Amino acid sequence: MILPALAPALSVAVPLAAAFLAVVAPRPRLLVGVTVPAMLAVMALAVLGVRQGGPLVLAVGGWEPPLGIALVADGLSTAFLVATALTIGTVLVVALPQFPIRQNETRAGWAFWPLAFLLWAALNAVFLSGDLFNIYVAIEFVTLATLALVALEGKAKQVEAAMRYAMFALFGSLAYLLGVALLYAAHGTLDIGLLAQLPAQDTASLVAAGLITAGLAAKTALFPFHAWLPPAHAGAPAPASAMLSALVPKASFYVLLRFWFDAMPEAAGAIALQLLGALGATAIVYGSILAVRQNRLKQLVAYSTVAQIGYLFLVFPLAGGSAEPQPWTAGAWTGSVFHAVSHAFAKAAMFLAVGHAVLAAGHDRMSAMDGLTRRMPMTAFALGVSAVTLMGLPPSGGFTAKFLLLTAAFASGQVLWAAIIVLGGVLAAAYLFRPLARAFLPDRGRYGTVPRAQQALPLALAMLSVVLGIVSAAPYDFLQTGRPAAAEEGLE
Amino acid sequence: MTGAIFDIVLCLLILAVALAAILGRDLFGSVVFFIVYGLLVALAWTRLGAVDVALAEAAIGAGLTGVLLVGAVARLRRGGVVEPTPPRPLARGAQMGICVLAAGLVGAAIAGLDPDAAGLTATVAQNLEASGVGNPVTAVLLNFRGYDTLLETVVLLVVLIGVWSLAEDRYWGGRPGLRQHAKPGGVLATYGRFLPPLGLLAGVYVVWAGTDQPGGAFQGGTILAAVWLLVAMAGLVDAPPVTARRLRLTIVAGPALFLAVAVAGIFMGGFLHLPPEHAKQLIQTIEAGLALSIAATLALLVAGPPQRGAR
Amino acid sequence: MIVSGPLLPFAALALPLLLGLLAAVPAMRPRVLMLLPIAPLPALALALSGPTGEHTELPVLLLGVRLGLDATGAMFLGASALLWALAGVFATAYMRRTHKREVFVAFWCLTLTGNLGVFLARDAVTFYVSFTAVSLPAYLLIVHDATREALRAGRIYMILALVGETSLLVGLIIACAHADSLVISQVRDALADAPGREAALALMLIGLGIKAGLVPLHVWLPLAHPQAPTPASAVLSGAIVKAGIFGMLVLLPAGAGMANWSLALVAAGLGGAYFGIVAGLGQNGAKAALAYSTVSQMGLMIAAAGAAPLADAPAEFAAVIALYAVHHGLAKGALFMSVGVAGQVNGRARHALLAAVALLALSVAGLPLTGGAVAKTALKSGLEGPAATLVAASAAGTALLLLHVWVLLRRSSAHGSRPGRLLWAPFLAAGATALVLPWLLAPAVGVKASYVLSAANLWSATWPLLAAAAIAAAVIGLRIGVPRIPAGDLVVVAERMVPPAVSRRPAPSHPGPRRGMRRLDPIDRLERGLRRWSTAGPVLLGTAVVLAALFLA
Amino acid sequence: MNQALPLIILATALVPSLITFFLAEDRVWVRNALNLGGAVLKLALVVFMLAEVGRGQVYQTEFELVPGLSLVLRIDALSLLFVTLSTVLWLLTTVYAIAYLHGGKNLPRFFGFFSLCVFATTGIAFSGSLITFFLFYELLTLATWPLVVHKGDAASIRAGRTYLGYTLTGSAILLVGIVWLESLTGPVAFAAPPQLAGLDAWSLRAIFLLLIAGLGVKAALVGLHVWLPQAMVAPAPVSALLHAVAVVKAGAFGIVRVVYDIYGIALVQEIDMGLPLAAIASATILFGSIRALTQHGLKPLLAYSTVSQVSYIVLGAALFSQTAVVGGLVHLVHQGLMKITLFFCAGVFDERAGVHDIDEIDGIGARLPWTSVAFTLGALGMIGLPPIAGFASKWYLGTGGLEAGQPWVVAVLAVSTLLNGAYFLPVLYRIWFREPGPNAAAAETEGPAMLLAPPIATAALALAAGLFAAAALSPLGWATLIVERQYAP
Amino acid sequence: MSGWLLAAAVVLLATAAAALVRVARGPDAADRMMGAQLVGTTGVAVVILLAAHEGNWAMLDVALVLSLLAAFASVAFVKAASRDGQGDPEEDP
Amino acid sequence: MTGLDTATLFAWCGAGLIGIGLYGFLANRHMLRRLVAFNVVGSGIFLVFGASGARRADLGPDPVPQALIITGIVVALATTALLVALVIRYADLAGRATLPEDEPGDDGKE
Repeated sequence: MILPALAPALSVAVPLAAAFLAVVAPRPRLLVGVTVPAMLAVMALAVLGVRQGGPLVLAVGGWEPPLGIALVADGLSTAFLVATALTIGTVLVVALPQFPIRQNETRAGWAFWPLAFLLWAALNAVFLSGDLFNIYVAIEFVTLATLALVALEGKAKQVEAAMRYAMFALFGSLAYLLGVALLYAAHGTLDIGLLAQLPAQDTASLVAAGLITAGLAAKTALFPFHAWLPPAHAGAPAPASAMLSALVPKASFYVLLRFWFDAMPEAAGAIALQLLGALGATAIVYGSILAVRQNRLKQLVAYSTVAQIGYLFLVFPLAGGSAEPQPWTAGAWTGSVFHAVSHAFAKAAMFLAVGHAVLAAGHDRMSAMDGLTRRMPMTAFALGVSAVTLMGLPPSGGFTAKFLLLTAAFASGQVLWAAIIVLGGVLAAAYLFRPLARAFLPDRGRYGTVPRAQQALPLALAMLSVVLGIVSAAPYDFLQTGRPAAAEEGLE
Repeated sequence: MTGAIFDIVLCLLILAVALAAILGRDLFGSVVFFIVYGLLVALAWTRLGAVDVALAEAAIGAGLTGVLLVGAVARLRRGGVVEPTPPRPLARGAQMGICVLAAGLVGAAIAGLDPDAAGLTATVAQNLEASGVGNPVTAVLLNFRGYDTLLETVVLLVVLIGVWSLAEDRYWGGRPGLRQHAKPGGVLATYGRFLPPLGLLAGVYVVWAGTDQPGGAFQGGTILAAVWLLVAMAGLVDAPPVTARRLRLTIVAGPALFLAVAVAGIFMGGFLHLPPEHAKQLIQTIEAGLALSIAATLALLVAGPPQRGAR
Repeated sequence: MIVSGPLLPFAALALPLLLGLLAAVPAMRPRVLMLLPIAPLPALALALSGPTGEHTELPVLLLGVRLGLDATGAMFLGASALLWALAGVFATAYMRRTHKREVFVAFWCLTLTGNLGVFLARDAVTFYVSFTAVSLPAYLLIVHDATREALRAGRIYMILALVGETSLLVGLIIACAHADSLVISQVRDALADAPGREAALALMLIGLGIKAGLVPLHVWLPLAHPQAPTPASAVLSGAIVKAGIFGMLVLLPAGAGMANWSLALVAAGLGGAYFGIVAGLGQNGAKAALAYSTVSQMGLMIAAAGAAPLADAPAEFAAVIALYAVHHGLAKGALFMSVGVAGQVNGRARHALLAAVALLALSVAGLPLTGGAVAKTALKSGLEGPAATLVAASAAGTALLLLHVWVLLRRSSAHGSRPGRLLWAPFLAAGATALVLPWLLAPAVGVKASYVLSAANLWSATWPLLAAAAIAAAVIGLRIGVPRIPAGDLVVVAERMVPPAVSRRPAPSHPGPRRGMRRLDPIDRLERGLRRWSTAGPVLLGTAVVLAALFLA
Repeated sequence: MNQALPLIILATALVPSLITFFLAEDRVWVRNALNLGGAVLKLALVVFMLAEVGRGQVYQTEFELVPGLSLVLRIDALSLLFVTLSTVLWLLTTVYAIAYLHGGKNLPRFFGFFSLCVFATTGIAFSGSLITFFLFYELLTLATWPLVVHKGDAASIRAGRTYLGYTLTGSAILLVGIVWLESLTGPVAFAAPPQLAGLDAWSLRAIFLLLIAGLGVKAALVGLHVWLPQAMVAPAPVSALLHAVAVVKAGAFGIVRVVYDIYGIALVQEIDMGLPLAAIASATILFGSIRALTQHGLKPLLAYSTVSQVSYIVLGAALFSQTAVVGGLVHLVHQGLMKITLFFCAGVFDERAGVHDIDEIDGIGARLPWTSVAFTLGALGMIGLPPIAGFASKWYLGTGGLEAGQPWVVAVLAVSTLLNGAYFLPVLYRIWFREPGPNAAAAETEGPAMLLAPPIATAALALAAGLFAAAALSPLGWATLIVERQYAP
Repeated sequence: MSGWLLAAAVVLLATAAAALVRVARGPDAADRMMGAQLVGTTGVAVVILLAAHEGNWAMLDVALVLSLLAAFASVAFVKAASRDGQGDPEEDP
Repeated sequence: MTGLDTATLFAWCGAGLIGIGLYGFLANRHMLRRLVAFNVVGSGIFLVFGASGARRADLGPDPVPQALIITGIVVALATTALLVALVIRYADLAGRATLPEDEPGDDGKE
């Protein structure tokens, strides 16, 4: 049983090592070829370990909290780790031909690889951390790697987008850090597990909660702090966009989830939770409306992320705010995680597929989609399948998520959120319709193409989001690993 | 009593300088105020007895950040970038109001804190022996919470890659920053010859002392970086090309070493586990490696992305 | 077992259907007309073998087909089958040169099946199916010549037939729902006190009345009968319309509760009888006039059928009406055929034809000693009071109308060259049967020859003829012009008055391709504002403050 | 075997679908063999199952996805009614589509989605719980859309947008209803209807309305029907699929399930929802007919006719009468047979003579006699003329309406019949009695057997279904069996 | 004793405040920088006083770093003031 | 923390710095000014953090916050370095050091 216990450490160490190698000896093919399988193996270890032995808790350096930092791999973090591994793994393979290193190393061709590996390590660090300050470092790590990836294309627009992102991200970091400082001042520990056991009704803790929530909301691009996201994600190269849109906002959301459900489950006031829910709901509607209005493919997909992030925040009014777990709490909580994970797969698939369409067409106007079903059927199919998840249609993880959230909304009598969830699906159809419909048009003009093997990858990723909907029982149970027992019962 | 007066005066000064840095009409003036501000904050840390932090603030907060900003201002000014007009009073009022509110909340939070909470001081003291070092801050940094520090060093690496990736494509493979030159035998050049040995000594000392006294790889590394930058500014050395294998090894060495120790720890009791009997040597090794990489990385960060032809 | 009970009723329906399908076989095409006389033969045999006590059941077909034959039905069936057979023979000659003979034959057979099915059906669904089968395929017979007039007639026929079918269906459904049975006799009995009786009766009567030419639902009849090829006109007027009467006889429940309906039907029937005469006299074409004569005659039968429910012995009275129908069917069939024959013959043969037609006409008008007299006397026996008188008096009109037909026929010219014998033979056979058969059947329906030949009855049969002669003489002598009435009377008025009610509007042009969604500037502005850090930053900080405040609250 | 059989039957459609997607365009034979093979195999299995279910066997498979979300496959007599229809028609439509689309573009995509549609339809039929039903219902929406936009011209895209707009909104509403209901009762299985009696009547009404509105989109209830006529731009086999095999049927089938297997008709009456539903269905019947009357195009006419006809099924379900529900259920099959015939024929008219509008159909009967005969049979059946199938449905519906104490239903049927006649007969008239117009004159001879056989087969089936309605295995017999077994009091 | 040291430190701080006026007023960039240097020097002195006051000689390291970095900042300033940003004001004619 | 001991005073000073810095971060348009402000907020936070760890004068300052602050300072430096590079690159490309939406004349058009 020592092997599974290694998994948390290795899931940070392996990509870090890969990043170091990528800096020194840029051989992407080799690195990807070794790292991705290795990470998948580590993930398998983690999943096995968590399934058999419950949450894996690793006190780094042998120092128990509060002195040391604990790495915690419970169901939730393992789920995010696995989703990250699958997504980034695929993205890296897709990126291979797009960031080649031949005789002469190029700027982007070199920089992409260490940045991608570092982002991977950073995300894993976030998902594993059981310490709020360590999370701060990891989140900053994510932010900085993201910034670099956003600006990777190096044109004024992208640099501008990166700077704008930086404003929000920096503010978020500051607010979060201040919150952490206040929490430490109040409680003398930053360990999530220990914080959970302490009363948290003092001023400092509550101010900290407000700051942390707002800061992370800004990083997650919750409406109305979302405006940085579309230009940033749309401007990056497609494989980078895939990682950014699929995973990066999830990292800060994950922390929010940890904070509200694990660290300070009793601190939340009902009105504040409703406020967060309302912002999420607005994000769904507003992001969708803007997505409909976009004329660029990548912008559209990016605005879709704004909308989809809104769903995540519905978990707060639906599952938060009570020490006594309600029967629907587990459903709502799991639903939001399902949404996060399936959205990760689907959004990454969509960005990659759109990227392929854009590569073939040479531009990212809507007409890049023309005749896609005929020219690049697999890409078109990948888009379609990921659209299914984004719309929350069965059979997909998106649907399972939406179903769970909806059930919770009705069970808890919060019908307004139910209405929004449903409306969001319809709106998603509205904005995804345009590109998908164009795929059926006859193609005009000259288009290149992308090798079939490359096209297959986004499709595989998209199918993952569907598989998550079809075989959702096992992930559901898995996610409950390490949750408080009362919440596991679910809605009868 | 005098202590209180000193504290109050220092606080007021800090606040005033901060205001000046924020509100100053002239950007350059703001940056200068910021450097002063860093210096005063370092005083505050000293006053609070947090010498390690004071060192870091002095080296990094006031020093390196200030240099970065000064360079940037100069660069923008040369680029002919105009200063924007200040915001409308109405917007300013609203912004100010909300900031006052925020500060008030923080103040309220501080007021509500338990005056006798001791934090982890005692716990650290209890475990100091097992950490292998005498400086409790270093013990926390490199042992108890070494994982934070590992990530932190990698953050520097990320940023360096990010800065480099902002180069123009045509300059890839070239050397970071602009070629510096100085009047041979002039004040600058002389300065560049004089100061380095002193700085080098100070840097190595701060790193070495860090295990048992205030100091450590970050503070020391920063000093080393400053030294190298000084020499470079004096036109005496030039940065190697960004593609140079040795350069890259240097920037990666520290974090890689740290990671290697961390992973090796798995076989000795757990991730990042430093056996107490070897802890001191291990920490010193790590600190040395880190100082090297940090120095190189910080220096390169200040130098900026390659801005000269490849070869 | 698919069929239980006697096979012959089933065969009577199956054979024409099969032959109809056979007509579609290309190899059959040259001799396809030969099928026509054969098709009704099993039915004829069945009718001759008399009413069957048992029912034939085919539980698999439709909702369970149930066939049977009583005395009334046997008469209807026999006469119809005979007429269809004779008309079939007539058609073999008459249709020889026409195009699309196979279509004609196929639909002839289909119509025939339906016509026979109506008489054999003992369950509501089979009845309805048969009724439809006789209505709709008949359309093909009517429009066979595909002239404008034929098509117009067909269209009007179709509309009315469809209305009729629907009404009948709904009426039957109401009746069956109450009866909880499909067996007609039970449905009829249940209908007597069914909750929706009035509606059911009204609807069924509309359906049946359209078929039977009940004024004012008769309008299709004077249009369609003349337009159809002569053999088709013969069966239309002689056999098909009888389906309506038969339906009334089997479906109208008996009993005092029917008094109002009875009165209404009698009134409508008699009104129709006289209207038919008047309108017929206004016609220029022999077939149109004959068609109006059918309207008139059907009016009499409808009146009788209306009276039947109140009769002391409704079943016996039904048989009497059947007798009348038998005579009228054969006679009218023969008369229509005569029009066909007249188109072919000249000289002496034409005189002979005119003589035969005159005799038949008089028979229809009830000339004593003819079959018509038997039928009419028998019919009157069941009626009372003014109705009986009116029926009797209508004979004068009938005589006048048929005189008009005779005159028109005499004036018409022969132009055809069809083989005479095959035209003559069925005409003569039908005519002869019409004259003779009622005498043979009269005892079976309880009408004794002595009764027919009683002085009172003889007189009541004779005076209308004398009156008719007098009127005719007066008209001819005084040269009184009879106002012309367009065939189809009411429908012509309707056509003029009502602009095409259901005209096809031009297809709504598709809305033009929607231009990109209108830029909603406020949203753009909002998004821009949210992107502006100097706005978004304070909002963000404000959110943190508000959240903290909310937590603290 | 009992566990696996539903899955195997589902696989007969799913597997060919998935393989087809990845076949190269030119592997025509493989593609055809796969699709036809799947269809034939499925037919065989369904026939086997008919016998088994006829004997009282019930198949059930279940697995849980997440708490409250179980996939339940359950085959009862009602499932089998729907599935038999779709299976038979799938086979014929596949044959037809192969001939119709011969040499066209994007065929792997087309046939892939086509089979996927059938998979979804089968799933709908097999659904043993409300949520399972929803899963397949959504899948059907998705699988159909690519078919609607298959041609890829502006009109198709527009139609696709409308289609998605309506159906997805409908699904969303349906989902709300489902989740609301299940939040009150827990998972809803058809086999064991939830105990609703104690619940608040207004909630039940609201949920009922949500469910019906959601299903009503596919069933093309008036107001929600707009997508259907627009979707006519799709190729003829797709129209057949939309109108006869899958989509509108799924909606109607769902309504039957809701009324009978979830609420129970008695409860529906009790909360006063039966009459409104019947009224809406009736309004749809009349509306569709009236709209059909004013259409120029042949396919729009057929589409509005479907709008009208499908509501017969709904009407049957809404009436508190066993006879009516028999009528409604049997119309599920009857309408399918007749309407598919019409669409097949319309496709042939288009393909062979370029006929789109009714004006262009003049005299086509002379050139394409067999097609025209089939079309005529279908049209007459739609009018409700005996002995074609439509008549039996009407008979039962009418009788059922009276049984339920709603005599006005009969009037609706009557008016609808007349209107049906009014729009179909002029078409028949033009086909047979007008002089051949330019289209007829230019028409090719009747096409390959694969194009001709399906309409003739379906026309014959429609005729047989009416003619042998009383037989035990006729649709009517089966519908009666369903009602006796499942819905008898 | 210790109070005296702190009092001296307060006086030094006041001096620094005076230097700040120069930083604020300018008028030249060089004036500002020189003001900053003055504050830096004062700061070093204050640190030394504090170290003495606390008896914590490790604090002297802070003074050391401050003085080193102050020198570094002034070099950077000089570079920034040169015409091309990479040269030496002394080179300029 | 009550009473005006050194730690509390510096903590409040930190709160004041946070307020001042935030204002600069929000109100300024020039990216470098924002960076300055960002660093001011950062050190304000550190001051709060550190001062609150120095409440017990008898025990000396808590080493854990100190370590965390050092880490924070490095991270802030790293962030500043990347941002400076971005601003310079942006100025090279676009000729300004402000985001377009922050330009006074910007009326919301792309």
